[in-house]
Amino acid sequence: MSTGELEPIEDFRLRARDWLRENMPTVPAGGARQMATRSDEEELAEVAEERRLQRLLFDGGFAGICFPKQYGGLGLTPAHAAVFNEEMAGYRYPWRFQVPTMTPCAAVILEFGTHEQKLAHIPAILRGDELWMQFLSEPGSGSDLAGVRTSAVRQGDDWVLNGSKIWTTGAWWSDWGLCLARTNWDVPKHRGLSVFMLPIHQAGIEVSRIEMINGNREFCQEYLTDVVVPDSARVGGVDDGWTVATRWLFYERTFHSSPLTLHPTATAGGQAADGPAAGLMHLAEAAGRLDDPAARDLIGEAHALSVAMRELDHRVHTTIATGGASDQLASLSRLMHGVAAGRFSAIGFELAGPDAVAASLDDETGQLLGDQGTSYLVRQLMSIAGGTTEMARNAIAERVLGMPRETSLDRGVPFRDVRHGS
Amino acid sequence: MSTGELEPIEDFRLRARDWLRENMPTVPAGGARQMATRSDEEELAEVAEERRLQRLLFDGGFAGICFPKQYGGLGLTPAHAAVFNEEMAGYRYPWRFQVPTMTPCAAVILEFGTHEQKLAHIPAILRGDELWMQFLSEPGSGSDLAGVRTSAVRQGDDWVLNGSKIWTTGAWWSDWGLCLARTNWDVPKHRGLSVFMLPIHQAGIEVSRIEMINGNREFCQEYLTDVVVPDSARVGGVDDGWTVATRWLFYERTFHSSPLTLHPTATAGGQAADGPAAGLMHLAEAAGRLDDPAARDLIGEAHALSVAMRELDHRVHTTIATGGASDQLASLSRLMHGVAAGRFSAIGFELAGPDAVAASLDDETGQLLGDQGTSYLVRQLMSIAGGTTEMARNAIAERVLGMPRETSLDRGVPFRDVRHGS
Amino acid sequence: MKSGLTADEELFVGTTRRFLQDAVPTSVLRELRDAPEGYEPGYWKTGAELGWTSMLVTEEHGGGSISGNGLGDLALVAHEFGRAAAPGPLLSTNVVASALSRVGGESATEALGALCAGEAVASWCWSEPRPHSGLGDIAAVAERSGTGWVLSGVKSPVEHGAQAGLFLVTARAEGGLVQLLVPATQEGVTVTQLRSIDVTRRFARVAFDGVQVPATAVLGEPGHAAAEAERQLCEALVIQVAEMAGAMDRAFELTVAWAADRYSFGRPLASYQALKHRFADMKLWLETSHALVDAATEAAAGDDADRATELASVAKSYIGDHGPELCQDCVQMHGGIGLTFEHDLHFSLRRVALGHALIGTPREHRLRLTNLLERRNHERKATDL
Amino acid sequence: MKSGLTADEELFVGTTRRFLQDAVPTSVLRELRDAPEGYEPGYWKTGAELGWTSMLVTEEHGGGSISGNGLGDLALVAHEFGRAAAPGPLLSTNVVASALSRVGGESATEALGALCAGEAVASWCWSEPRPHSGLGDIAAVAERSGTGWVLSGVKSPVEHGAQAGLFLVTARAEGGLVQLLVPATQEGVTVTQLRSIDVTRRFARVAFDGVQVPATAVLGEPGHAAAEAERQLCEALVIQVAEMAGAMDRAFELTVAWAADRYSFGRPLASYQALKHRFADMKLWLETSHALVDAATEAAAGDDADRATELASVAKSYIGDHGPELCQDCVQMHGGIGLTFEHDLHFSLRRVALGHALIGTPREHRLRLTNLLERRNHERKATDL
Repeated sequence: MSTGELEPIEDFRLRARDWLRENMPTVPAGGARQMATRSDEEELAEVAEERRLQRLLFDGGFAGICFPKQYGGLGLTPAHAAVFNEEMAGYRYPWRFQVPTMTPCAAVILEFGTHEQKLAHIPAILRGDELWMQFLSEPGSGSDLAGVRTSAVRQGDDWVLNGSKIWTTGAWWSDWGLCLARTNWDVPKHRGLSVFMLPIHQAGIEVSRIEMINGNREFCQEYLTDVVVPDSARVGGVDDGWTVATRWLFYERTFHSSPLTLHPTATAGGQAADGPAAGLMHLAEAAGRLDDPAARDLIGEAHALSVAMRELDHRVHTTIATGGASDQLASLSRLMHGVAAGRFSAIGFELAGPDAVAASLDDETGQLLGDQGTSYLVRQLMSIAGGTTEMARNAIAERVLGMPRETSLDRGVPFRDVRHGS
Repeated sequence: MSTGELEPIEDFRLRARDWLRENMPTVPAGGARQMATRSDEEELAEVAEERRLQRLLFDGGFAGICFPKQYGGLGLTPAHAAVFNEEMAGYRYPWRFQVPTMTPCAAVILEFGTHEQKLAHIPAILRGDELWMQFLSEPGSGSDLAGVRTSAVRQGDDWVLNGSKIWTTGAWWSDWGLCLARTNWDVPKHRGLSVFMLPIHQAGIEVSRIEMINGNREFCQEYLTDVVVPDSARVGGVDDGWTVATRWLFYERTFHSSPLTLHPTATAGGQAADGPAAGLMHLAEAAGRLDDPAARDLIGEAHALSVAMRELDHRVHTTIATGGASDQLASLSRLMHGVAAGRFSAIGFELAGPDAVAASLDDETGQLLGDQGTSYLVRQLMSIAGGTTEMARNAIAERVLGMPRETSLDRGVPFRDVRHGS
Repeated sequence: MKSGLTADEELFVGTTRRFLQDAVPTSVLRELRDAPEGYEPGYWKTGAELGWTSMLVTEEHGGGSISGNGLGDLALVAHEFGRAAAPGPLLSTNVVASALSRVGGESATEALGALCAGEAVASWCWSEPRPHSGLGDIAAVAERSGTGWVLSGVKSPVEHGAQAGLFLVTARAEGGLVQLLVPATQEGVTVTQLRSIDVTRRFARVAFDGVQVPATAVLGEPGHAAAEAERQLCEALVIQVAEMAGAMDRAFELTVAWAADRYSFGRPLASYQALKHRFADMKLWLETSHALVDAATEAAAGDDADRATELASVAKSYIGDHGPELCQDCVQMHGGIGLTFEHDLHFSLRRVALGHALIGTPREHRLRLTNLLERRNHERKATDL
Repeated sequence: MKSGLTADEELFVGTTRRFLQDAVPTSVLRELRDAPEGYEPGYWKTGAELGWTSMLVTEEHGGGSISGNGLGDLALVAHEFGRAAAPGPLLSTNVVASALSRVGGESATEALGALCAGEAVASWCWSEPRPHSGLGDIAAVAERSGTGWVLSGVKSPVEHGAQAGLFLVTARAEGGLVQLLVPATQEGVTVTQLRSIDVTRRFARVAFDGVQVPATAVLGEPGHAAAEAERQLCEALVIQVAEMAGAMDRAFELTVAWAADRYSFGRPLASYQALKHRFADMKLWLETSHALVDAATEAAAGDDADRATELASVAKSYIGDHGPELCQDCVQMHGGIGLTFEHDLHFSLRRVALGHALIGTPREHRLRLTNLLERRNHERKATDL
């Protein structure tokens, strides 16, 4: 497709601006409070609303800006996506559809799927009909993603899957899973994997909710018992799943700068334009500490860190996009997000003081301060989920700086002979 | 020796108190400023004065409190040494004689030396006649102390040494060196070492001064060329030097709680009774920041850290002394001292602000503030000298917590075949 | 934990640990999360029989301890409480019982009996709500009224405030601080439960609105309670830091075991040097914390009030910072599983996070240390002149 | 260093780097440590020919830059200065030249000619001695006297104050700030050399004691110099952080190479995971620092003064903290050799330590950011009403 056919960026911007103003609901003033816990009813209602919003975008001709036209997208450029994100500021959007549905799941299907597979799923995703989840991590594998033990055994034109997956956000309200499974136990671990697509709600898949220490029950664990998947739902070659997974993980690491996802650049009334610092300043005020120089120091630190994160992301994205470095550079962003999120959480906890741990619930201020304690309990979440910061540090040292790789005692060993602890 | 023969602790204290009052010079009010650089003349004058002070202690019957009587010591207990340290508060003392002369050098000789070797050196040390240095580290060996490449070749009743040693403090004004050398290249590294005593000032030893980045020129490097040492100066068995070195390193790690050394518990007028915090408070005042809550926070932190260090040392010392843990626990103290010293330096630098890096030299305040910048340049010194904090962390993980040891590619390999970089 | 326990102390620690393991294993703690008191009725009474409530009480008031060093023994119990994340008003009841026994006079005997028997709970009302700190900015006011006193002010967070029958309240009066004993049933007392991040520890806000008490409710000399309050603060801090060190101990133990058992890329986690070095740092923080608990305990039991304050603040500032860091790093080493309610690690994390923020944050204690050093400096200079 | 350089920019960087390697290799820097100016006479003039002094000067004043983005090009030079720990009044001369070119009017042409040619050095007199901060607590005072002005106050540290022929001094006047150009020869000016921890950068304290200058010495509108001063501050910070990032770059490069070459226990240092993870952290700090230099440079060259202030302070606070940490960790990785004067590492360490402390510490910049955010909040609320 030549660029000559594309709608000029600024025309697109104005058209988007008009359409959004007429069609899209706005974020309520003050922004939506990020709650650690919602009731299941609230959650399901939100999911339904997001399906509606995604359908609204699709019907309005604004879904899948960088997705190919033949699969229901607009076939436009990342620059178009960027202006749409700018115009989206202040509007609600279907955030549950972004990660992992648009990326990495749809991104993987676009890269590795057959024409039929894309036709079957990409338009459905863009219409808001399919929410996808990653069936990737397993209870026993931790950082060693290639060490999956969920097995897929060939039976004629089908595969039969058995095993367990974990850390799937909201599997209980999602539709499809992208699943990494072991199809060969007699070769080293990276060479015996394959990727499958499967509906989540079917006999043979039991979805169990995990309670996190902040009360959140979004994460799930799935138990797969004799789940039958047709070979036509396999993405990529048999035993060649690591090739798919490598890109899958890249898409996951870079979700925050993916042109396939919406990520409005600011929210209503500029409330969050100053990043976490704005919220922390409000917090310090609530805690009666806005005049305390120590509190002001922490707020300034949070702001500097959030800008630093944004500028690093920009640099990493640009460098990779212009071919200046390998995909592995994205591990820098991953590490930064983990480190920064932990620091923001610690700063919030510090600012809230005693009210963070023994909170008065009869006023909003008390709840806000108390939320800092609850959030602090899961401070490490962003340094664990989506690959630990330890793995990111390994990748930076080995793949970016070229330092010697860690000894892997499973390298070159048939997977069935690898030791995996008690 | 039964404890019944020993002088009661409090009698000893009173006797020491009287003697000190009549004989020992006191620390000038305000304490001696720790200078990064002295002229060589000043340095030599101080060394001479310390030899005199050591002789004074010896003649007064107070040198070598825990050294055996037969070698010129008092044969008393660590409890006696402790009260002497308390009574020493405010008096000058020969600090250059403490480390490495009293420990680890004299401690090693006491543990491994022959009766003749002890007779030859221990009384001389206690009299102030012999200052000792450690010929241990080498330019190419870094943390791998057993990887020494200084060779000792047997020739009849003698050994001929060739190689280079580094990081000997003040070798240029010292008398004797305790030297770890390789006597066998055909066995793995730990099994081919031996320990020798040798006079520093002799033909064949060239002592070269090293300039540090703070201007200090205390550290030396020695080049040994065909240095002849009689076999009677060998400490411990041939090729069994690592047995000696293991204890040597233990004595080094634990010098701060050794009963063989003097370490007055406070200085004159209680000036330093509050540890580094007192100096930092003076500094903050000089910088005009004593009312700044951020400065006060840092001062409090320094004080807490210095007390924490003291209490940890006490716990480690007591636990080892009562058999509650192996010597390896001392690595905790070593790590703490490195971490804490670095933090004190950083805090001083922070308190001094711009004056730390661009200092006015025409007043004492300016010099004090400027010294913080100079000190900051060598902030890592205490995390490197005497074994890096990285080695301490290895030891804690492997020897204290029993975690798997790091892969050593030199284990079990004849030393001459070990790779040692470019 | 203190190094070099005597045989008696070891036996005592062992008994306490086994009792807590049996009575409040983590499965029971999970069930107690919605229990208003945080524990079953019989639990506290049994604990009282084991001596939990009477160690700081003199023998004439029916108290006593194994070793004769009540605070030392109590610190051992608090350490076990931290390890087990055990519920119950250990800190508040003991601090109040100690004060009653020391300065309560004859009228205290009855109250002490119920506290020591585990039949009543008392709360130490010291901290005040924001923007006041946990370190002694007292805004509550007590005024003489006839032969008695009238108390007004708000205390928060008050440990087990909703369960307590008796409050020991510090307030400002003419001439200085005053401490009053206020029954929970007194008119004008309003107790509001707070949400605690700990699973079983409970806190409340207690408001005193013109509460009238008789002159016999005053503890010690009105207007001269500062030294006594400081002593209570030091005891409270000792109990708090001992609990925190116990919680760190348990989290570290769990994580060392996990690192040995868990394999990644065919190797145990414990074989990865980057993790080993972090374990080494954690071990340093842990041992230093133990050492500081011991030192603070010893100092608080001694006669040198200045030293007690110093070591309590050193311990709190160090452990308050390193306790949470250690537990968070333990979570990180565990990965996702360490963030689940089903895993035991969060019990430690909650307890140290709570301890970090209450009775003065680490920063507040650092500032207190600097004030103390400055005062010493001035005193020295005054002496030198 | 900026990512995605154009071919012209790459050529320019390459030329600059080679010139500095030839002219001031570290062996020469060691020899220059006692040189009063910190460099050889011809060096600065040659640098001026390479464009070092004229990039922020308009073409009509004889300036210009390769890319047309003068500050961007200057940041590239500053980065190379940092890598080489190069001597010379890069920051001070450029900030003054920029101001002269922008608001100096016709009378500035002559002074600019000498500055651009490298024949004269100018100093930017902004920071004041303790207890004033480097961030704009201006105590120096200028008062009208007849047709001219009288200036009194002390500026310190002033970069190359002892070498400068001309001072650009910010002072308080009626109605606001005023900026004055003061020749070093003027009566009442006293210059005292300071001791710098850098080997070749030079600083002085400059005292102005009732110094009289004519009305033509005023830059811009008297009493309204705040915006111009803020612009100078942003440019100064860009040059400073670019230098610091260059110094970090060089230290990191040296240390990565060392870790590959140095063997311990038969293995290269770079194979130890504990060190690898620290290298990963350092790489993160380094790349983030580069990114922030770019962002601050772009913002300072633009029209949005608020954004320029924000990004300059973000860059300074981040790089001011992480630059020294990175260099100290590089020293640690080297072991003892990294602490010797003979090794090259300390040149980087000195430069970042200097940059940490001057023109506002990281903490001062964090506080400035919070002030800025607060002001934005107020403005937004005012707009919303």
